[in-house]
Amino acid sequence: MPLPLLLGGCAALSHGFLNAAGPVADNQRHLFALVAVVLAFIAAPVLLLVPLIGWHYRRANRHHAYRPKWTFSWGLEGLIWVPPLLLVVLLSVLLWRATVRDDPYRPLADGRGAVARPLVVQAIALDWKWLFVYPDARIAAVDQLAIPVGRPVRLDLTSATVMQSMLIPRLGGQIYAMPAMRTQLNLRADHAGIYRGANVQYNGNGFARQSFEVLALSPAEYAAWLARVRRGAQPLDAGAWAKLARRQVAPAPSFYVATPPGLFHRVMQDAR
Amino acid sequence: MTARALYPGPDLTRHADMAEKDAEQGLFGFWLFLMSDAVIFALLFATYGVMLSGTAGGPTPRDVFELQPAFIETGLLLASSFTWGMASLALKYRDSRARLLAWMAVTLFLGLGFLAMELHDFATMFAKGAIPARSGFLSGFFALVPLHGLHVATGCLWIVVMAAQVMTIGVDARVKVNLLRLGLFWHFLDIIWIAIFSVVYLQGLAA
Amino acid sequence: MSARATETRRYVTGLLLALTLTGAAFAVVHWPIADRGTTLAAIFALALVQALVHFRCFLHIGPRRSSRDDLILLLFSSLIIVLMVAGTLVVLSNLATRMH
Amino acid sequence: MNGAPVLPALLGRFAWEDLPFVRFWQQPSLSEGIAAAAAALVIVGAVALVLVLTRYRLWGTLWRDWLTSLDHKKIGIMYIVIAFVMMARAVIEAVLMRVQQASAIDAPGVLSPDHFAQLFSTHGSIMIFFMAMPFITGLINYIMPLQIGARDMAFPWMNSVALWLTGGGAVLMMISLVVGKFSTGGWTGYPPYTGLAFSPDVGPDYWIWAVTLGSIGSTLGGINIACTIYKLRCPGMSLMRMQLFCWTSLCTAILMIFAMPPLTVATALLALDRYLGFHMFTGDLGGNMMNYANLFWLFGHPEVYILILPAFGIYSEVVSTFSGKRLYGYTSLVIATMAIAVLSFTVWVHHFFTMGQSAKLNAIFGIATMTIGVPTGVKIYDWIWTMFRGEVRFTVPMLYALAFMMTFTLGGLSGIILAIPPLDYLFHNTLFLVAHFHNMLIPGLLYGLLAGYHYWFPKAFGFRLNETWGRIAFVCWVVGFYLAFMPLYILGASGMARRTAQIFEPDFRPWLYVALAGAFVVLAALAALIVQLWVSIRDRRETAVWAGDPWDGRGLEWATSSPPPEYNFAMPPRVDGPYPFYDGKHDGPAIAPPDHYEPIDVPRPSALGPLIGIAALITAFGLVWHAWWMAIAGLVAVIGAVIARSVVRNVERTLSADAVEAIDRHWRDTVKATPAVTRALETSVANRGVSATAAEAAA
Ligand code: HEA
Ligand code: HEA
Ligand code: CUA
Ligand SMILES: [Cu+2]
Repeated sequence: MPLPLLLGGCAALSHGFLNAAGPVADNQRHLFALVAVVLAFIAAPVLLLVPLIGWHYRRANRHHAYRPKWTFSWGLEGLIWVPPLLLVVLLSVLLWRATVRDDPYRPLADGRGAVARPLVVQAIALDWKWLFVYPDARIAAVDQLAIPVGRPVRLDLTSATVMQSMLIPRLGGQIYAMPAMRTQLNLRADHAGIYRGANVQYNGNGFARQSFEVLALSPAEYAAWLARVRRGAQPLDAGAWAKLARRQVAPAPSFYVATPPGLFHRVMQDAR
Repeated sequence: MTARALYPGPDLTRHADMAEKDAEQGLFGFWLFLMSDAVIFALLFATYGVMLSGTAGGPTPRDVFELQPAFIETGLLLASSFTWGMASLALKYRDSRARLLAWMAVTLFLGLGFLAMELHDFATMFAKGAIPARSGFLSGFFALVPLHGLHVATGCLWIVVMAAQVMTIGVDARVKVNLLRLGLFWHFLDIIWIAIFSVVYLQGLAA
Repeated sequence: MSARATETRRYVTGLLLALTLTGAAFAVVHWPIADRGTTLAAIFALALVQALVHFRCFLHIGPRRSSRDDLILLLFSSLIIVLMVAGTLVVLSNLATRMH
Repeated sequence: MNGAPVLPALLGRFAWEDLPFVRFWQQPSLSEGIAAAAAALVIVGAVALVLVLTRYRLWGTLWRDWLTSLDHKKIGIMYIVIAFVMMARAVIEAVLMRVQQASAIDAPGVLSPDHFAQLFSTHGSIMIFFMAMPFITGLINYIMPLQIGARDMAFPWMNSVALWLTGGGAVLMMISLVVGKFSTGGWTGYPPYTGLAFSPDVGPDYWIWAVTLGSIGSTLGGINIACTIYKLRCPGMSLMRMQLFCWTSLCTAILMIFAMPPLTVATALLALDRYLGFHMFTGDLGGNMMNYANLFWLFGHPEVYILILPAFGIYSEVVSTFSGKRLYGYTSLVIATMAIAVLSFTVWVHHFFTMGQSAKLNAIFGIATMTIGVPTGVKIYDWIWTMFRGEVRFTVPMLYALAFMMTFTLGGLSGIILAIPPLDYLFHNTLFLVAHFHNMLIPGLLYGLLAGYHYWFPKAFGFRLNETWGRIAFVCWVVGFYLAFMPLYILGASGMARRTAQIFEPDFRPWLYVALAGAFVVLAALAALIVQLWVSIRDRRETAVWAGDPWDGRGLEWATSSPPPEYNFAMPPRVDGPYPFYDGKHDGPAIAPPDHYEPIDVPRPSALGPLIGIAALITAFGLVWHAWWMAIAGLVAVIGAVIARSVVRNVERTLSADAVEAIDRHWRDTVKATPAVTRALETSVANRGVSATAAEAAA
């Protein structure tokens, strides 16, 4: 393959979980590597045997045995049923552990492994944007999710419109957001940076443009971010909400203060 | 019972006009259809179960179901299954056409009675504001129970069509297979109804 | 006894059993004697038995060779139906509890 | 697109703006232009067809010999023609989507988002419901009765009804190009997006009714296939003596019978929501949209095995025939097939691991999913051991089988990755998933269909397909597939969502270009297939194989002329071993002439099948446009036709014993007079459909 393409490929992959920036994506990356190794062992026999046997037993080759009525051997039979079964058992053990460990509902520890009160952010899916409500700070941001590095974050998700799905590849996970319901996604960023998040469940014309940036900030920067939002933003009153609820793409991130307490629950209730 | 009574209802081997194999094939195909239909009902039951809690502040099962009509409807259907059984015996033992038609007529009558009562039930529910658009629970109900009613109505139409054929064509091989299929259909609807009165009405009203 | 009498008796038995079982099911709801859970269990058990009665007496399903194919088909269908219905209820109730 | 309705009493909610030409006129754009051109193409195609048929006075023949026919072989061919026509459209859409994604990097691209959404929805729906399903149903229809030594399907008339319901659904899909628009909800049609509140237009209604017609047709088809295999096997053909293709047909039929109902329930309930204001899947008033996903995948997962199992059957036939050897491990292949069929009902939750259920539940379904890998792997190894100690001939079908075994394994392993919930959280709804399923559907299903097409084409038409063009097409298929879909794994792992009309990440560009190139190579493959068909028809005299057995075949389908007479076998074959035809060729009379001939009853053509299809189409169209009188009229016609059929008595036509004898003797004489060829000359003009036995070949 030409070199530029290869480099281009690596550039593409750097936007995904292989370039993990948090513990969840990191777990997933390790799991992926492990599974890939196991699967390579499963693939290898087929990928080798098909061409080898096919070619060796070609009709033109006169130097091979021809046993047109040979149809069975217990030894081979054992070989094709038992090892794959054992491999599936092995993979099942891996799968069980990893699934329980990486349950999106499971709270995370902080960067040093200590139990920490997570930062709660409420994500409300709108057409075609995400509204992130910070209930403690009583602020909100559209299409921008700022989080402090090293502190666990708990996202509560619901939707004020159709079913959507949130994915932040470099931090991990994916979970649906549905009207009248609340799902959870626990994440943590371990490195400062800007990551891309998006809705990945098709929901209409603005779908391709419904992405948001995740700002993973140091605690000081995070405090500054909060202050900046508090200073410059408009209140999230009925008028602002009506504008947000329109089926439109948000051209750029926007910010709100004085979010009504219980907004998230009201959205859930209203949907019912 | 004779040793060669191979299929429910008529013993086909007695009749030179139809190979046992043809009937077996015709009926087995119909069984396959019934099983497919049974899956539809099963999923509607599961859906109903899921929707039970979605009353959305509207009427609950307790508010809209009544025990007595459900009981009478059950009685009508059970009786109709029995009368259809008598019809199939009349067919099997080649009783007079009149006798066969008479049992079919009784079955039809019971089926129509069931339908009338069920429609009346729905009308009562509508009058109480229990319409499908009111809540998920009522949607689940109206997706399930009227579908059974629709099947019964189809069965009634089928009885009429078959009665007309018995009168005009007589009981030839094709009419016979169709009557046998109709029998399977009718008895099968009974079994669905057992599930309906248990899962919908009795569960809804149990204290 | 003639073949016809035997068969007639089978329909009559079916009808009587069905009526009894239906009656019992409605009775435990009309005159409640137990708590809701027990009552529901009774209703569903009675319904299951009644379905079997219908299969045996009205639909003539049995282990005989001639209806063997039908019996196997029914058993397979029951397996699929149990899988689908139980699966639906388990999955959706699990989801419901996790979404408040 | 909300003009005022025209004649609402008659045309329901139709407005002029529902015609793409009008839209293009009002707001010219490239996207609308493409839509208008597509609509024009449908109309021109239909008109051209009518003109050609009229010009060459073919209406009568077409109607008498084909459309109304109840012959399983003709019905099979018509199914495949439907598949072919629909495929042409779905392929163009696939290439358009690739063009869009390659041209819309930080740019709007050639299509509007709405148009792109219609494309992936129609492409997916057509490929699954109106390309793959008719194709496999058609193949089964043609081949399976021959393989079990039957004269027709169990219910020939229902066969025709099933065909025409599928045809009606396909026509409805085509109509959606010309009037109104199609759904934008994908082939999965998830509410509440497809509900009334968010998609009030006709799109989802087209989807609902097209799919409903197709799925009713498939249910009937499944019943017919299963009943035929259960009840119509020729004397001595026990279940365990059937060709493997019959086993996979049986399992597929059972899956159709039990897996189509959940789809019917899902679409019917969605229709109740849309038409009668129910709250089954809405977000409000107690609706439960998660149940839709549940119901849809209760169907959707078994569906992918409905598609792949017959392909597995084809590979079994092809590998055994072209290795000149009995299948290795027949019994374990049968067990594996049944295991896959049953297990396929236990894994549907893996399509919505990310909905929020508990980790343990996900883990259970993940493990169940991986378990299917074991019987699938067994099958692949059984084919490998079938080649082992055989004499492999690299004909086109065999090449497809070899490419399949290797490429399908890769796709299967990506399936295993998706079955692991924490990894699925990353790949769900991304192009990684799209790569996985095309990796199963193209090298698995499509290569299988192509192998079957090359293998059985001479059976159905009496001449072989051109080998050279077949190889060219094969190379394009393999190269094109890898180019078009391997990049999608990478893009998916980089987090690119599926169903995206625009891309804002320049780093994705190179891969999108590679994928576009791949799509063009695949298009070249299709072109090569068309050239091949043309060349083969041109040269049909040199490659004629009326004698019947060009590949030294094993199953009973080769034990009659190619194409077979209307009644398949002059006398039902008697089977006394697992390989009656093949062993017969070698050790005794392959197909002994019957000692006497009997008259044969064949089903008479019936106009009611196509009429039911048309009436059902009218019902569906009326429902889409809320033209209630039309819907009711169509429905009444359907019911009337069914009743009418139950009254018809004269349903069969008898061929005299003499006529049967004349045809049969002519064929037997031809076989005797035709020189037998050895396998070395298989693809040369010498091959006239009689195979030299191994003994002769050695001499
Ligand atoms: C059988 C199924 C099938 C097949 C064959 C294909 C084939 C192809 N698909 Fe398909 N695709 C789907 C099923 C299929 N697809 C589904 C289900 C979806 C999801 C839709 C959704 O999102 O809801 C999808 C979505 C999908 C997307 C949208 C991805 C997204 O969400 O972003 C794209 C984008 O490029 C794509 C591309 C292609 C391409 C380039 C091919 C090419 O490989 C096409 C090439 C095919 C041919 C050239 C013809 C095939 C030949 C024959 C049939 C045999 C010929 C017969 C005779 C000669 C008799 N597909
Ligand atoms: C013909 C079609 C086909 C086939 C055969 C398969 C086969 C499999 N599929 Fe695929 N799948 C689809 C078509 C298909 N799939 C489609 C269309 C979708 C998406 C629809 C949509 O969303 O639009 C999908 C989606 C899909 C998902 C959902 C992903 C998501 O939405 O997030 C998952 C998850 O588990 C999955 C898994 C599997 C697995 C494990 C198999 C297995 O059956 C594979 C088994 C094969 C092997 C494993 C390889 C060979 C085996 C060996 C060499 C032996 C040794 C192996 C082991 C020991 C493991 N598939
Ligand atoms: Cu979705 Cu609860
Ligand atoms: Cu699946």
